[in-house]
Amino acid sequence: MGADGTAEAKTTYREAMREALREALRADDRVFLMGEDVGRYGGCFGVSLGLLEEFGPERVRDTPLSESAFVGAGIGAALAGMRPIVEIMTVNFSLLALDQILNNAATLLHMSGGQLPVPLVIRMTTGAGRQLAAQHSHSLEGWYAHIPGIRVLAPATLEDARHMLAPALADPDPVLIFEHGSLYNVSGELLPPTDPVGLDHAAIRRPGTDISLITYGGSLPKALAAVEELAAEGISAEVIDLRTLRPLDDAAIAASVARTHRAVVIDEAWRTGSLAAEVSARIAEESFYDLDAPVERVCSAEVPMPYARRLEEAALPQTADIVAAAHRAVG
Amino acid sequence: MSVARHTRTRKDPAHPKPVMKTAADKKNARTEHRRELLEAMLRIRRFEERCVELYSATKIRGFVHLYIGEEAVAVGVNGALTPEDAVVSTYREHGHALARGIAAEAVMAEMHGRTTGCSGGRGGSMHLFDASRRFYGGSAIVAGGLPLAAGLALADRMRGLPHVTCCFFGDGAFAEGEFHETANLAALWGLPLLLVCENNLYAMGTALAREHAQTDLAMRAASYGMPAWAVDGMDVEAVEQAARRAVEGIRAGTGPHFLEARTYRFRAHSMYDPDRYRAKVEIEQWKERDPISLLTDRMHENGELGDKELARIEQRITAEIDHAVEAAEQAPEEPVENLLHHVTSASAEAVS
Amino acid sequence: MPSLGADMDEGTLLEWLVGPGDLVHKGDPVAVVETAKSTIEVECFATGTMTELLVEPGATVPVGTPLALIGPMAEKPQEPERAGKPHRPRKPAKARKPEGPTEAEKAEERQPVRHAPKKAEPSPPEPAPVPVSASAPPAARQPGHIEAGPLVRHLAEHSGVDLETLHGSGPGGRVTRTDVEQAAAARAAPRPPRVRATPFARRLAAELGVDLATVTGTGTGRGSAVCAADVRRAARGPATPAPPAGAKAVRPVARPAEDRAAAMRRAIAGLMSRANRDIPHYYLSTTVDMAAAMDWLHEHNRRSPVGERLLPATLLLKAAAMAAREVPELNGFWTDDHFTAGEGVHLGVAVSLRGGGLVAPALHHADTLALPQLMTALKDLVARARTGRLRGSEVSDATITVTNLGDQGVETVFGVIYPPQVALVGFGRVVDRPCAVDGLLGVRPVVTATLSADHRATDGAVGARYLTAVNRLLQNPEQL
Amino acid sequence: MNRTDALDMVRESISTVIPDADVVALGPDDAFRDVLEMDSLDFLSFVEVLSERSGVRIEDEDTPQLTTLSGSADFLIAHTE
Repeated sequence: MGADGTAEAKTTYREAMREALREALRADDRVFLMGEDVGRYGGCFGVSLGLLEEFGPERVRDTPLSESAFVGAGIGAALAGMRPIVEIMTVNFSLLALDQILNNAATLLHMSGGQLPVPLVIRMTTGAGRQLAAQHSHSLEGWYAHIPGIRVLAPATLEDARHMLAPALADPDPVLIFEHGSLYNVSGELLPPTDPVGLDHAAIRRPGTDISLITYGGSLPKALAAVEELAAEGISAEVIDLRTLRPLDDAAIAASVARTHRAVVIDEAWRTGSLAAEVSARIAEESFYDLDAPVERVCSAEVPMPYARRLEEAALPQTADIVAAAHRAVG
Repeated sequence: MSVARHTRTRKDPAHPKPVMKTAADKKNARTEHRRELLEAMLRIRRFEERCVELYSATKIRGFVHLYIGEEAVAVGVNGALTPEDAVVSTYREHGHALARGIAAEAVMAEMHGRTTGCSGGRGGSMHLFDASRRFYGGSAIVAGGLPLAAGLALADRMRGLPHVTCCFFGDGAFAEGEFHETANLAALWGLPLLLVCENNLYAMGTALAREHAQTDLAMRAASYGMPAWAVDGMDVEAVEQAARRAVEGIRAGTGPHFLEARTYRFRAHSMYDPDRYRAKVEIEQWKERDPISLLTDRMHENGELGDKELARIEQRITAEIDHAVEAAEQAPEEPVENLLHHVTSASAEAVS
Repeated sequence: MPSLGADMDEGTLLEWLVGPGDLVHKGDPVAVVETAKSTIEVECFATGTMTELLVEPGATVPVGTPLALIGPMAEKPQEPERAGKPHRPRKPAKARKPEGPTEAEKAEERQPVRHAPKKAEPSPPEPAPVPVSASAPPAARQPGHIEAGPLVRHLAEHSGVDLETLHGSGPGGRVTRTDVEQAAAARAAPRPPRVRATPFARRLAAELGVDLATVTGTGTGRGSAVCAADVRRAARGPATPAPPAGAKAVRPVARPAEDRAAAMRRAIAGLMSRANRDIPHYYLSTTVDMAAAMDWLHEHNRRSPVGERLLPATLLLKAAAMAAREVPELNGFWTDDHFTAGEGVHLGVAVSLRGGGLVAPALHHADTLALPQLMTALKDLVARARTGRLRGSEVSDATITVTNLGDQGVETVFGVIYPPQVALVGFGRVVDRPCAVDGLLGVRPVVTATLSADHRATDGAVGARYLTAVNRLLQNPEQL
Repeated sequence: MNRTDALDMVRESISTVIPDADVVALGPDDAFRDVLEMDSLDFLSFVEVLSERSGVRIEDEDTPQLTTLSGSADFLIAHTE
């Protein structure tokens, strides 16, 4: 039983996102869900299970395997006043629709001199860790966070999975939501949010004074695990969950580094040109006089993701890597 | 957009004529309509001829793709659409924009990069937009507009609105993946979409037979399960009649239709390409079926057009374009401080 | 030469399709031009008769160069084959070098024709060159001119001083002999090697008054750079042994703010006791009549808006800086038993931090700053000192320091020198004192100026010369 | 300008110059320059802010009247009749 007498509201990240979709479809008839196998199959990762039965084929639309066409159609429908949610099965297939996202969704408002906002939400699964090998294991959030004109979110907790969708739908501009594949089965208690969940700020998941562990999405659990190991050695580590990858919450990052004077950035993408590189550059620019050690980065090895389990684990950023980086920084 | 000062307020050619009682009335109505089609085509022709001069004198820059020779398609198709219908175009779009009713001044100002341009100076020749006329602009990515048009049609259909979305694209776009994905999706979902393929026989420098294994585009479009037929893209009345038939079919709910307008561009792909890929004699042959002279000859035969009246139309259009150029050259440029405007809807402040 | 593409700056005329005297209509192709990408037939935009071809086939000319002149249509329409004697084509202009229009062409430049095609009715006869010609390139600017006389230039050459790097201290920024001598002396001194330290450590060292050179760096991973813990340890004084590098030492537990103030107190104590122990101070003081200065100040403040008001302290600081320039022996450092003159007067200003603690960051080249500039620099420096945002250079390279305790009501202050400097100037409060003025009893505002100096570097006479200079400078405030 | 507004304006001006000053605890007759350890720079900024807010031009000669809250308030009231 919950402390306040209600039944323990245990739920999973997947169920939280499904509930968000159901709430959105109920609240506004301009909202509809479109994507491969979102209807009869119930979603490749089961997120939209049961929605077809509840809302019908007009508002939960299975699409042919034509990413460019149905993402472009989502953009067109948004231009015409609808509030579509387009699901791209994984970020790996989003490359087929990158032209529509970059050259249409992100750019129409500007090219039209402000006449054509595109109120569209695109959700896609991301990340590696399930031995899906090179073509199914990419982490390309950084590519999208490079594009002016769109907002990029990375819900890592149950609360964010449940409550980010509504403000995203209310945003007049395109919003991309990245859901890390390893998070769907995470379960826990989902309490109603105290104040409304915003999209502009990072969150301090664990306060600390000696070092800042800055991360997002699927890497958050590994960072929290690292905190326990470091605490045992007397190092008080702070964990910053970025939540929004564009725009980055510069103030939160700078405030944390001003407290701890050391930073490790954890990002599952490849190091070169990664989001971690951008965060590290901003720390060097904004908090140079607060740095008592070079900024450390823990990213994937620069290799197409191998299939063999031990190789994949070696390629991906792990808790041990985070602890080692923290040691290098704390000295 | 401010309408050119001293042009006669044009009756919007798109409105179908009320039912006429006597044969004479019917004849006058046809003459009046032909005069409107002629003026619309002449406006496009003269506008683009002026662009050639302005481009050579470095007054307008960037890429400019001319529509001279294909005017009948834009004017004919637009005759079948209502102001509530939506239009998606390509980078060769001056004709589509002017036929849709966007003022010559707004288009000229846009090509001069001024704030009074129809895209505020941000889009240029390849990205003309007018939300009030549901003109969802040019796209510089070949076939980039096709999925967009499917989405517009989907939205109208989901909201039970009887509107049609018309998407212009070329024979080059017909070879892009996005065309095939969109055609299938539109047919699958029965979307109210009019696909108008302006087949001008060349994808930039590649002749039709060197880009398509099967060059009968209409036949190939039909294979997606939608009515599809070809029409003489040089005859504005034939195009209008075909477009009307397609649009009536779409509004009756029979799903997307495909029109292959066989037409030809008299000038290079863009401002000054070597044009070595086609023979001079071929251009001359097609010029003999110039869409404007086809219509004027037909009107002369029926005594519907005197030289004096033609001169008056020419004079009125020249004045309209002179004014458009003059206004564009005097219009203000956007201050640099506004650089980051319109990046996001709330981008009064710069969002990193 | 029309622009035939987005990326075209010049074109080569291959051949003319028409000759002088030929009738041309708008849109007719008149020439063939070759660009980087292609050969293109160029059409003309005017109807009339070709009067003169300005560019010869084979010539490459930039976009915009007039190619030919088109005169008006002949009055009566000419039958195609005119009987009269063939019109002798005048020799077209000789081939031009590719760069820019020549003088001849400029002379021929005409009013560019209005672009809109001529109205149907015949326009007044005037030749119509087709495109508008490009404008002439701007003249290159004169290299920077340095105000310095021949003697000074000669001296600079001999002592290897680059005049460009000097701030002229003379009127109008003119470089004087002393500027060069000071620069030469400073250049001779070996620069202390730069200490490898983290930015935060460098900032902390400044705040705690720890000299980085004296700190052994346990450092972080790569290379033994001095880190914050090392600086805190140094500030605590030699009592606590530095933990051996890499050993599993107990981690420094972060300290609340009070601890930080205590650490700063200890650091200042360490610094001051070292200064007292090592530096043989001598002290001088004098009373300065401030009447002229205060009158000038009140008049200035009355005339200027509130934001640009000056404080008495501004005048005192400027006088101290200008005097330091006049007496360079007091403006520098005592290191390894010899004096090194400072490169310019970097006036350290003692700033008390709220809640205790003191730091003396430098106003660079204070002697050259006009009073309003000095005032703004002072405000900025004090504000940044109190928020811990000082730059490393401001903290480390003051050449002489001034402490002004007038605010706290003290009349005379004998301070302790900040090593390795060799002098500290002190000003008390400006007070009204009875004194003899031209033999009569009068009341005048006065301030007590003091000097603490390092007897190893200078002796009393030099100190006295400095204070009299300060006094003299304050008597004509308008020259400060 | 009535007395309470004048007092508030003086307190606000002090707190803009020294954000973490405990202005509320200041008695009307405390010499706030000493209590808050304001040096001449702080005091000049205080004069600047006060004259900006009140629109009253404050000369060097007037500054002796601005040592306490009530003194400053009296000065403002006198100069805004």
